[in-house]
Amino acid sequence: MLRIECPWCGLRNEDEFSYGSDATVTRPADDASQDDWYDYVYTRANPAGPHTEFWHHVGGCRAWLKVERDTLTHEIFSVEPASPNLPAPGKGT
Amino acid sequence: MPDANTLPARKSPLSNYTREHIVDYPRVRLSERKALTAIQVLTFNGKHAATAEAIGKALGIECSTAPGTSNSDGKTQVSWNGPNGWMIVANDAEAGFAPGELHEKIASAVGDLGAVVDQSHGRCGLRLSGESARAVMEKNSALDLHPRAFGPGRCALTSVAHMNATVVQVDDAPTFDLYVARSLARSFAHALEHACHEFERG
Amino acid sequence: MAQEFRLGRGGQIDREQPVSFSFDGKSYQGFDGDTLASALLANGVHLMARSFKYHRPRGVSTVGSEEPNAIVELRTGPRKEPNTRVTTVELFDGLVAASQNRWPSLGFDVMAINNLFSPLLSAGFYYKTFKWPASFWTNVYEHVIRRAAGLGSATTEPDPDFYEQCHAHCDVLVVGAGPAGLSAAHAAAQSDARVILVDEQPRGGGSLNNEKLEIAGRPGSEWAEGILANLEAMDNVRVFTRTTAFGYYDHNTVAAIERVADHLPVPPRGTPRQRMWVFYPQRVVLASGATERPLVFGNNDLPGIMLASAARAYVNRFAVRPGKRAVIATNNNDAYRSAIDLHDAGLRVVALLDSRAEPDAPLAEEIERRSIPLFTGKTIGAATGRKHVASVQVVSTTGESGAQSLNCDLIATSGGWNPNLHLHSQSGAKPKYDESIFSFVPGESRQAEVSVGAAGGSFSLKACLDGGTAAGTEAAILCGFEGKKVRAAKAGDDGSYAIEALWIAPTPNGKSYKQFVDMQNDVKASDVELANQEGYDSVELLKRYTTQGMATDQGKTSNVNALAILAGQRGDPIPEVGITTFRPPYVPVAMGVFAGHTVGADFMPVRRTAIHDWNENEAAVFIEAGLWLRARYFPRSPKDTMYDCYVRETEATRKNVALVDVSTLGKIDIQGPDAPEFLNRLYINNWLKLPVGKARYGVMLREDGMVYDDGTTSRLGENHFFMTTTTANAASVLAQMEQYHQTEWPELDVVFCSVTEHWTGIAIAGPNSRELLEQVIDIDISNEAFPFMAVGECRMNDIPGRLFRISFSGELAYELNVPADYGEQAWLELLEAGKEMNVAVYGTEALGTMRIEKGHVAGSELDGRTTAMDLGLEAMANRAKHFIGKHMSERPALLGEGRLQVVGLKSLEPGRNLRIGAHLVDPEVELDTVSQSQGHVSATTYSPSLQCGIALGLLRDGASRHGEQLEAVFPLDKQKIKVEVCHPVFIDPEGKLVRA
Amino acid sequence: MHYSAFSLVRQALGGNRGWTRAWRNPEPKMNYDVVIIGGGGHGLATAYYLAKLHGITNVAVLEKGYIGGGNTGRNTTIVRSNYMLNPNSQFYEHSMKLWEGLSQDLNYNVMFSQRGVLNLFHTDAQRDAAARRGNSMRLNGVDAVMHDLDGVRKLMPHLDFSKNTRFPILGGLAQPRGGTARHDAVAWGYARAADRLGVDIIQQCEVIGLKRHENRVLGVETSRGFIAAGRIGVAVAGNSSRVFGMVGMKLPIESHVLQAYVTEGLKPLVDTVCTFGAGHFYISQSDKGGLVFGGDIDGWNTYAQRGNLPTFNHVVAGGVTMMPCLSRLRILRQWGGVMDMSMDGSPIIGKTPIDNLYINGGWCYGGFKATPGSGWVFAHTIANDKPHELNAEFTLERFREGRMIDEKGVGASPKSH
Ligand SMILES: Cc1cc2nc3c(=O)[nH]c(=O)nc-3n(C[C@H](O)[C@H](O)[C@H](O)COP(=O)(O)OP(=O)(O)OC[C@H]3O[C@@H](n4cnc5c(N)ncnc54)[C@H](O)[C@@H]3O)c2cc1C
Ligand SMILES: NC(=O)c1ccc[n+]([C@@H]2O[C@H](COP(=O)([O-])OP(=O)(O)OC[C@H]3O[C@@H](n4cnc5c(N)ncnc54)[C@H](O)[C@@H]3O)[C@@H](O)[C@H]2O)c1
Ligand SMILES: Cc1cc2nc3c(=O)[nH]c(=O)nc-3n(C[C@H](O)[C@H](O)[C@H](O)COP(=O)(O)O)c2cc1C
Ligand SMILES: [Zn+2]
Repeated sequence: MLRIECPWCGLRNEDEFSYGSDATVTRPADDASQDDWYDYVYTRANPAGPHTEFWHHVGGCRAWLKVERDTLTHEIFSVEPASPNLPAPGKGT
Repeated sequence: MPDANTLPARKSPLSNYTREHIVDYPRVRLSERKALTAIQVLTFNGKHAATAEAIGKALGIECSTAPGTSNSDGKTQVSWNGPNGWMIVANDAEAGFAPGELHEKIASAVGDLGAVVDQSHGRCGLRLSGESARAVMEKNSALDLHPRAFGPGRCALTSVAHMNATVVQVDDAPTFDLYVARSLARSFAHALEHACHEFERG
Repeated sequence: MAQEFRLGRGGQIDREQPVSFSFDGKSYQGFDGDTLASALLANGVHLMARSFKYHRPRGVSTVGSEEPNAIVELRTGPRKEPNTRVTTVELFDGLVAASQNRWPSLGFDVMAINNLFSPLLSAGFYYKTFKWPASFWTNVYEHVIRRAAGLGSATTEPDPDFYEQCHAHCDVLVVGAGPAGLSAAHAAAQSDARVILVDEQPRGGGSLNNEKLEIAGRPGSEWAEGILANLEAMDNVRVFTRTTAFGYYDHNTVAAIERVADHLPVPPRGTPRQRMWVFYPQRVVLASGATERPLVFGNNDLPGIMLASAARAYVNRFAVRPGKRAVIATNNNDAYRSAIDLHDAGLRVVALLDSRAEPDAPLAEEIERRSIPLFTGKTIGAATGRKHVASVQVVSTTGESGAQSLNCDLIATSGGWNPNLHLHSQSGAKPKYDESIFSFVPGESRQAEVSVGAAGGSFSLKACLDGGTAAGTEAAILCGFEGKKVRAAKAGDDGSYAIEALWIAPTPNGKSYKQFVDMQNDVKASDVELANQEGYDSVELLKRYTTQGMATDQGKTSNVNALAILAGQRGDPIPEVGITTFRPPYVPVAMGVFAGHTVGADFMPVRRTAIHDWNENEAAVFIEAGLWLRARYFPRSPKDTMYDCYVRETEATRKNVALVDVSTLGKIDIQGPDAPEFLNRLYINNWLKLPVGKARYGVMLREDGMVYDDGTTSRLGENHFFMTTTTANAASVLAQMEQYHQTEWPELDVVFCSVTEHWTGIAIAGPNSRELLEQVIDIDISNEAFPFMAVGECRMNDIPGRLFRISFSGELAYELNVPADYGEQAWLELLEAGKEMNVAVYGTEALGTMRIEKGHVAGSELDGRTTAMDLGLEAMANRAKHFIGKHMSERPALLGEGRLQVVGLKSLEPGRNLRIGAHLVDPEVELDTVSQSQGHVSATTYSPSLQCGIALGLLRDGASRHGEQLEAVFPLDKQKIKVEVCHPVFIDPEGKLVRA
Repeated sequence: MHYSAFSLVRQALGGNRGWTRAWRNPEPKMNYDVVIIGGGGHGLATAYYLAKLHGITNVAVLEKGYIGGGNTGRNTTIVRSNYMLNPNSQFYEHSMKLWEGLSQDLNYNVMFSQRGVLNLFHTDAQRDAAARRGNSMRLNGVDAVMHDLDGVRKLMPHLDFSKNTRFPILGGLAQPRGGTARHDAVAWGYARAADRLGVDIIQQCEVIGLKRHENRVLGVETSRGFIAAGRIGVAVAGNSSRVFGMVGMKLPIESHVLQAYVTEGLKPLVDTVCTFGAGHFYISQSDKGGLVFGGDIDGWNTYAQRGNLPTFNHVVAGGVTMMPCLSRLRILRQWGGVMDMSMDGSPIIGKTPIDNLYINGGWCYGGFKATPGSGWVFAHTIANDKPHELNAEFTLERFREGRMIDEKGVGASPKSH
């Protein structure tokens, strides 16, 4: 059972989250080439080891999280909000 | 603001349970809290603290930006409801609000700091209480509800009986208020009721 | 005579509580505290089962969940449990058990004939034959093999009991309540940590219940009871007995199964039979003990042959005499205890065979004092006997021939001890080989766990108590508590272990015997040799070729022996050969436990609209839409078919006015200064200039350019929008909006949330819908004041709501949203208001009919493979702006020829309707000949308006093929029907009606 | 040595001392005409067909562990060709035909058992989808039968047919020629047959690098040294991204875990392969008597060959709901395999942008049934440096061009296929 430490909700079970996608691919600009868009939508590094990915706390606070996780051991190194504009946990802005 | 005496009566999602309590055992009790007003607030970029303050002032109840906290004056509950918002819940009659009054109050306090959305008819409120309440929750939720980890004034958005729900601890009895989507109310109540059976004979 | 083999005194049984039970139809008596195994032995029953392949007679050989041999069918009828270990079954009154995998009877099993053909049935024999003729495999050979294989037979009835899944958090989880585990739990608890202690046995104490060991000057089991009493009294401790931790999963979660009611005839009302616990500890202390392994010699599978520790456990714990004349064979000190305990209990120990040249002096004295014949450098070469061991052939380990024979009815052997590494290994750690105990021990921890006691490879009682205590305190400290000094309980040193390897015994006079390694799967030492000889020479290949370790016991007593024998064959050191992977569950676990209570009717929750009860009372027929139940059609009389209903409901709508419940549509409230820009990126069409008080139809793509979802979105205020989505995608659309907002465009100042649940949606459709509404709505809804796509706040009688002038049916229509607690009321008031006009209601079937007539694409056309162009929606797209999916939708193959495009289809055969799933082919193709389908029928109905069968379909290059005649074929039912391809909009193409 | 009932008897009389190795255990040579990376069913089958049909026998199969230890050795062994889209339907049907003669062809009993595959449906929408699929199967010459409730009852008498279960069964789409096979035997049979034609099967030999000059591969760096190769075929399933990463290529593939489970051995209970339509669950019974079942992938990238609890629970809940009498049967073992999930759920078999380097991957959870066909077309592709018409559409380039082969229609989301 993966347990992901949501910055807002704390440690929660895997089944409260849904996996999003590889968080290292960056969405190209509107005027980028078709090749860039192809890479963004279709190709993945798919590393065996540390992997940065998006998870959605859909069964909880509904925040999207950027999670750094090892795909060999499943160890989680870091979890942070995907959005810089959501109020940081604890202090409101 | 619609006025009380013309509004039709509200038909709650669990109106099919005719008993006063869904479960009424020596050490655990489960009941629906009908006709609640539930106002969701979502704050715009950079307006979080300001909104919290405004709501706090308007209601005279602390509106905390600390995740997983819930404050109440015994009638109106102001619960953290995600990174940029709260859910404010009251039973108008108990809290002495005219229909729509709470909504108005919050809307005018929040102004354009955020969005104020009426969820009153979209949420079903249940109250689970008694010595065995934790044991019942243990069967349906992975939250750590041990006094060392949770308690009155705490709330959580989590999955209960495989359905998205909000859990608010009200007191040390312990008493938990549970909120779930209206359309799921019967399945939700059914799951909790089932989990209570073991404690029928105390 | 009853319980002939019960000892006069002692044991943890309650002689005041006789319990009667039956095995293979014969009834017996045992005592409360017995297992089925001990009770059968007490009655002199040793033959309990037949083996998997050779159907050899088998009896009980262990006292625990590692039992390979004695497995039976427990209980009867819907509660029957095949393959149940007699050693783990607590006796209860009326228990019924039966032997399995034998015919006609346990005593006389014809399949035992296999025994004679065993050379033919060597490892993997089935790979080498049964190939001709090909057709024979499934129908003949396999048929026979299948009936022969398998063990017990399952019930075919539903389970009358229920199961549940629970969660519990703690600081320290201790697995195993033997001396090590009790000490650990005690120490951790003293430091105020929240402790959970689990043990699979009905009572704590572990091996102390089986041994005559003393702790703190009293019998170990009494000491254990004392500690347990203390623990149970502390409110920071939870003790679970009858609870087996079966899986160590990621992020330090441990799953366990609690046998809540298996020791009772049936579970008490409201109580589950078993429950799964998921534990969330900070630290785990594994004190799961060790499992003894048998010696490997000829006929070592006969009833009457058991582990040395088992033999003394039956004597000490159950006061049962497993035999009268015992031969004990060992390669270590531990089995000396068995000789002593058996002797002291009054059994005749015929001989103690120690394969080692030099026995441990003090122990040897003990043996001598009891004048038990001790033979060193000797072991058992083979046993003899038919259904029970009758004698042994003693051989010298140095292998020189000449064997001496001894009569006996009990053989107790110890080949050494294997620490229980299962959970440690499941946690991701790699066990390592320890030369000093000739077994594998825990390796470096990968998760927050530590193994102590025998599980950690330290076999002395003192080490278990000390190690457990230290580990408990340490665990508490690691959880952030200040460790409280706790003194470990004192125990006399129970001597050393001093094992010397003996993996396989020399056979007497070089004769060949069946030397079993894996008893349950009938894998012999010779099978291991054969596998190696044929190149299946790694542990994993060996396992799969011979099936060693793959039976219900997962090789708990056989794995190490097997790999050691393989190592011998290969001439490699054991660590190089390695060990197969430990997998959950540690013991087999009933499927019901994993399913929990979400089965049958409760498999998934049900979503109901506010009008559900009314629909039900109207005898509506429902249809599943995701988790929702939607009214599909409304029979007016029992003989009404679906066809009658949807035709009637459609006509009522087209000619007059009717209501439909559309509450299930997804509804999302969107607010903020950047809301318009956000929508503009989400949808392919324009949103910046939508006026307040207006709705607009929108289409969304996936990033790969395929159409994702559609719906109308309204502008309620400058910065306030209200979006509707399809019922199916409601949740995923919201999730996707949140993803783009939070991961891609956080700078956009906009918020949104689902309000699906708050609103009940009612569509009022038909030429007379305005006339009906005008009676109840407080706003001017004339065409001028409230034109097509207008949106406004309103009151319906006393109910506050929102009115939308939108239409899915293609008729003049409105959609009214009211708060859900008023939903049913609003519905009733509308029906009341429409009574004179005799307003009708309709369900999803008529809804579908009308959307097809109107050519609205929906789920069956939005199948994830179609682009906006394929669906004729491209004209909406504004490719000058940016929107999700824009670029990938411009890939060459998606713009080129050969795409499936939406078309209308008309049946050219009066009275015959099209069928969904039919394929579109050129006329006159022979059915069942390979041919390229040109497309398929996606949605069909009889059209009351056109008075013929119509459909929507996806046809290759369909947009340019209107007027063509094709055939819609349905080979599954050998049907074909002529169709004409046409424009998908069948009625009112200019959309006059909706604007009327 | 030829296997037959006769050889079995003769050896038995000789105390089974005469059996020889099923395949040699050779030291790797300096160089090979073709090196196949991956000793699973696909790699071994490719080597076999290269030698048998294309006369290329100087071939090595390099396996980092033991042969068949990958997904071939951990799959639920369902063999079927019941696809909807033409390229899939035709490719898998070709594979099915090879299965039908495989034991004889290999002189090794792979226990291919055509006990039928039944897909249940529970809603009209599902029935419609099944009809569309069944009809296109029939149009492609594949056997398909639509069953009503009674038809289903005959095949699987112990399902929950009641109306008060959450998603009552309406019927099922069956492929009678579908079934199961003995997974390990497939690897071993191909290995033995390939070995007899001269192929070197080299276990415990991990490829750790690809040597390349300009746009051409020259050989492989392995844990046992460098091995030169004229052509290199990669058939490493869940590890595809790792191997192609060695030449700096990113693939339209993600690695996800799929779990499988087996119960204690039982007398015959489940006679056909059956899949639940209202949840993720499919089941069959092995010849040893264990009920082998599986469900959905866990849904997040991983290279660990083990699964987790939530999926486990969900899968079994589906199983007990479909077939209530499973409730008291005990699960013996849970394991997992690393799935090469492609971006459209269909395989990628063909050339790569790099000369002499060929890809065979993206099999998702459906590649066991493909084993013979996959080896057959991959051998053809490597031998002729161009795809066979059966795999012509399964190119790496199809995503760039917009020619996806997306049975489920869920798009570029590997976790959803
Ligand atoms: C649980 C589960 C259930 C499944 N159920 C089914 C089913 O019912 N029906 C079906 O058709 N399919 C099923 N599949 C899918 C099927 O098993 C696979 O698609 C198929 O077996 C793939 O075969 P393969 O030879 O390509 O890969 P594998 O059998 O995985 O072989 C690849 C080999 O390459 C080796 N390798 C990897 N990297 C290297 C390297 N660098 N150097 C050397 N060797 C390397 C690996 O060790 C492995 O042995 C299932 C899969 C799983 C995991
Ligand atoms: N001298 C020897 O050769 C030798 C060898 C082995 C053991 N021993 C003796 O055995 C004792 C070992 O004590 P210990 O505490 O380490 O082990 P133990 O065997 O006394 O206790 C282990 C307990 O863990 C339970 N258990 C095992 N796996 C479990 C699981 N997955 N879930 C729940 N419960 C589980 C068992 O039922 C048992 O009660 C000592 O007295 C030691 O002297 C001696
Ligand atoms: C079709 C099939 C049937 C299996 N049957 C059994 C079985 O009867 N007993 C068993 O212990 N394992 C069985 N297994 C599981 C294997 O023991 C093993 O777990 C699997 O091959 C994965 O290998 P690993 O666990 O060593 O990683 C079976 C596996 C498959 C694919
Ligand atoms: Zn959260």
